[in-house]
Amino acid sequence: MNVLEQGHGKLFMDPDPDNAREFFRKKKRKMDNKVMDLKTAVEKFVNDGDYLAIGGFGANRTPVSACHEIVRQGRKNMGFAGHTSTHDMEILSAGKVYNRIDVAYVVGLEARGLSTCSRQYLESGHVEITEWSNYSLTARLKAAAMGVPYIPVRNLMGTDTLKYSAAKIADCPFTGKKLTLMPALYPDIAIIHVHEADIYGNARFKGIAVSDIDLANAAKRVIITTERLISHDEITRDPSSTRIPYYVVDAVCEEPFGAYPGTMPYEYFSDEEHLKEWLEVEKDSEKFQVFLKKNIYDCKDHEEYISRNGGAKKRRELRAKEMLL
Amino acid sequence: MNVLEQGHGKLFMDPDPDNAREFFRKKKRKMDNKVMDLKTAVEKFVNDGDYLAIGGFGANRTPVSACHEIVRQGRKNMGFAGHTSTHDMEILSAGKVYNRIDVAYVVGLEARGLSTCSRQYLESGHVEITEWSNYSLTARLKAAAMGVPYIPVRNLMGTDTLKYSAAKIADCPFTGKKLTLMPALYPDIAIIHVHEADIYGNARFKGIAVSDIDLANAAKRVIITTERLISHDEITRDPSSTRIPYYVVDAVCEEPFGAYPGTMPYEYFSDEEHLKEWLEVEKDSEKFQVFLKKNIYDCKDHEEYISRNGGAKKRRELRAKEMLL
Amino acid sequence: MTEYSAIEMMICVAARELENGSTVGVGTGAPCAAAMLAQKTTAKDLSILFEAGGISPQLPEMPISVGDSRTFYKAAMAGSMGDTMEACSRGFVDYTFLGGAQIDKYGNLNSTIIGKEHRHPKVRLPGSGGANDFASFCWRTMIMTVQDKRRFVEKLDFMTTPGWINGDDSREKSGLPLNTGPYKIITNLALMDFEPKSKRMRVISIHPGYTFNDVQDNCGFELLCAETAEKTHPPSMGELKILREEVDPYRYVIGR
Amino acid sequence: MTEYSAIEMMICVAARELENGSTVGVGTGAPCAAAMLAQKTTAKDLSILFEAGGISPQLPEMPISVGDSRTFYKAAMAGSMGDTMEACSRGFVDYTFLGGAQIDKYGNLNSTIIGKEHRHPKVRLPGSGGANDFASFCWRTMIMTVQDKRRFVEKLDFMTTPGWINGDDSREKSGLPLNTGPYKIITNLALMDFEPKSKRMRVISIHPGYTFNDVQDNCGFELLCAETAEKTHPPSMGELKILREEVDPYRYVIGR
Repeated sequence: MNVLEQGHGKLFMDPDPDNAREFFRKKKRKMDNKVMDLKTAVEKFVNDGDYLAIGGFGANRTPVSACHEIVRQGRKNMGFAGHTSTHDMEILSAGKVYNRIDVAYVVGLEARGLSTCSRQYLESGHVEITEWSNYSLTARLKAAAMGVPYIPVRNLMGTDTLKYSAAKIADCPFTGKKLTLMPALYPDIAIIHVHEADIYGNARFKGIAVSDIDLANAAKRVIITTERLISHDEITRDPSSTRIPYYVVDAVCEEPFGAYPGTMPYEYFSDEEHLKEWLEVEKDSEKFQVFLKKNIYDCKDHEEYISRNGGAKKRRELRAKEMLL
Repeated sequence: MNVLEQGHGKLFMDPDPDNAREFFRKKKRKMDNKVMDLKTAVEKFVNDGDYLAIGGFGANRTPVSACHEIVRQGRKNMGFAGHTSTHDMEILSAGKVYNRIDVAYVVGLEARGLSTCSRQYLESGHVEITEWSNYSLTARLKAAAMGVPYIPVRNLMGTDTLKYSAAKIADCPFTGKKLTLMPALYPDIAIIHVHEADIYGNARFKGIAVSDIDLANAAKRVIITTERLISHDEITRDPSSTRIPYYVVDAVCEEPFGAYPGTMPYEYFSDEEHLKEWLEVEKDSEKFQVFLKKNIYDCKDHEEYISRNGGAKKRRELRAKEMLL
Repeated sequence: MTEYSAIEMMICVAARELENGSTVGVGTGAPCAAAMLAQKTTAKDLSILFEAGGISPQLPEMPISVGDSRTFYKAAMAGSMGDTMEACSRGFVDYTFLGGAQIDKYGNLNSTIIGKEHRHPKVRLPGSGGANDFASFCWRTMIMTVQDKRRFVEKLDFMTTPGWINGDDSREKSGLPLNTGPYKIITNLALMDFEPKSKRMRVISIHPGYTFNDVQDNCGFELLCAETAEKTHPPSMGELKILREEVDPYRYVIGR
Repeated sequence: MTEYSAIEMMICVAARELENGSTVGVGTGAPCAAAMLAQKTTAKDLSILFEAGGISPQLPEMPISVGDSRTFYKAAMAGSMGDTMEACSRGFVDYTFLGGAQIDKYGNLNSTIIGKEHRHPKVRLPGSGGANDFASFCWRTMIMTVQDKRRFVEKLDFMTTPGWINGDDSREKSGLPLNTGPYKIITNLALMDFEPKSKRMRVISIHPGYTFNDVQDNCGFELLCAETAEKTHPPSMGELKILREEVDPYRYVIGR
């Protein structure tokens, strides 16, 4: 295949589907009870140096409680898929958890502004950065989910984003057109927050899927955090609603309000005041350390974090806001 | 790109995404009322010579009433995607509707046996045949849905199926591995049967999707036949359930029991006696013409077909069978 | 001793090959009966995938189509063809069960045409369906078929689905996923595997009442015979009871 | 005459550019306000797509994230990023609205870094997000941005998102989908398009109170000026009323 042009960004993960297949071959297919507490799940399945991908969309259906736990346990030298990462990245940057990142959308919290902490960490030079776009990372996950080493896409061409990516441009043997080939991305570990899952990991969610179905399939290991556990009978009663099948899942953790302070569709809206507090306090690194101690390091779990930020009253407010009451 | 090997089967449809884009650019995006009777929809959107793809899986959630209407209106010289085609193909073969076919699964009705009519038509030499596999055609539709000219897959290699396909084998610039490139398939017309749709074409179904979501997106024109029309409010109340968005749809036809004598999941099971009758009567071409006259040519619509084959009583039986009552 | 038919024998032998806690992509008919029997005997935690999208159903009866509603009855997931085939392609599916109108000594299969001319065949058959996909992607392909010289041929009229292709390392070189390929052949006469180096079909167990000569006489190519070739255990009373009463009470498959 | 702010002017001008019955891929902020205003004025049947998967919502208020629950409130479909981006890639999406920290005379955008060294930038920005995808796939890219010399530059520090690349036929030659590219630029001073041959930015309408010299003085590269350049119609009372009372009553965008 004639490569016409290629990015000189680093390809952090092996796109070889045969290597991934050897891993998946050994993965257990039995419907075992995979319920465990989040601390145990992170201890067991999230390792220093692993490449991590977070489900949802920045601060929407995002496994925030798992991000806190990763920081609390002090994971380091991870790779990270900066795929529409906003508040999740802000937390992981606070813990300096990663040292290499595939960037699609980082640093910002969309309309809310930029995270000083994330920015400074990326500007420090301590992080290896490869550039992509959102759909490029989606396509890379799709390629991995399909068990092929790449998928062609018609973006990135002509830009510096391509030059700093690890994509390659080659011509199409059917049409002669140039195509950008996106190498498969098999993350070591994915964490995805859902509305409902059974004890085996069959999971369902409502609202937009973002890239979570391909992400769940592409990742070597998957932790599901769920608002609620439901019975397996409920899953089998309506198998059309299952979005993630049990056999890709390694751990199921029941984490009500697990996306707080982000939005969980049909459940609760984001806590904009608290997100603003994050962005504000980051500007002063001493204050920020006190804030992190209070909100992450000194919290034994997500429930304690929420109770330190308004507890049941806040939960009711955010639920009302989500419902447009 | 170095092509290492290629099938010498004919590529019936243009895989160029820019040509498809020019078509889709002109397609109306407005939420218009697209409800019409099936006769009108077939007159308007199914032309002699078009390349046709049928949704569902052979005799499962298959738009049988539309297949009858196509035969009744005497369409000819069509291309056909023989993608898990069973009873649908049997009907279209009876009408000698197509003269070229992409074959993945044809002629058979799975465990029920082979269709003499389909077999003889394919053996006659009047039909141009290109060979594929089921997933190859799925991947071809996926490529079209993604707006790219091909998708790589790791099948067909080493076989005659490849030689009689229009796929190409090329090496992967990331891994050096051989990959089979599946050219995008943009059918001229797709017909898909669903449980529920609104007047604009937002459609939903329960149970397996087969390849219908990619098919709906890949096709230049789409006719939805639906067991029931539902209100647009019901669609917007639960947008997570929409599988096919309105903007790809050209016509919506309310066709209760439209998959009869096939299965419609959660609604009715297949009429195995009647399907057996089809297979049996085909063996005698004179009897078959009488049968076709009775069941297709002399029926003004699908309701008449069903009433000639058991009517309400049969409908109740098939519903009970589906429900395992 | 219990009476049993050839097809019952095949189904029981096939069922025993399926490891507990594994995944299998199957079609309708005998392979599905074998998978169902395995679930009710030695492989309770066997997960069945159908190509049309049914994933881990609790089959209430034999499906008549790999896409009918039984294939996702009480399933873990009613997905798509992409969902099933992507799982296979990623390496999540351990076994598949296939058949064909012709098979050669390397386990390659023909289900496309009988005759030499593609445009004017003697008999047009269904084509690959999902067979080429399953045989390309799943780790171990198992083949169930009645054995005779018309079916077990020196040269296929058309190679629809890859086995070991031309033997030796030709499959690996073809570009198909590594470490995949035909694993066992289950016929009415014997159980066979493939000699590891040449990849030629080899008898490893002969069913009761038959000799190696019977097996060879019903085969159009030269078979190898393992030194350790044994006599196949006949279906047990327990296997037959479950097969006849629970798996296929209406004798859709075993009554053929 | 009615008072209005620069951002109100931009939103009203942008809204007028959206054809009724078309589709637009937008983000949060001013572009979303423009799309919502268009729906309530001249483009009732405008369909909005968000990159995270929200398709044709009936927005109850300004979303704060392109993936929050408002982006699929009473939507036709709550899909995936794949669903939205595939629709764009297939040619189903007419417009997109983008912004950036820097823009050059060909409408290329930078939202990645300020500074020359990628590993040690002066300022790290969010990167492409969905901008490169939208600008590659959608038929017409519209850009809304406040205009000054730091933003409108001769040379970008980093080309995140393609406009007309190096002008002339360079975009076409790059391999991007044919007949796509930047269409209009809406700033606080003027409305611009691109001269068809050279693809250089060209002023076609100047907002009330400004001259071409003002527009040029706030631009780091030489602007073309259309012979037919007109004066932009200021926001009407009706537009402002709807924008202030219905689109953005909490002044999330217009209050900035």
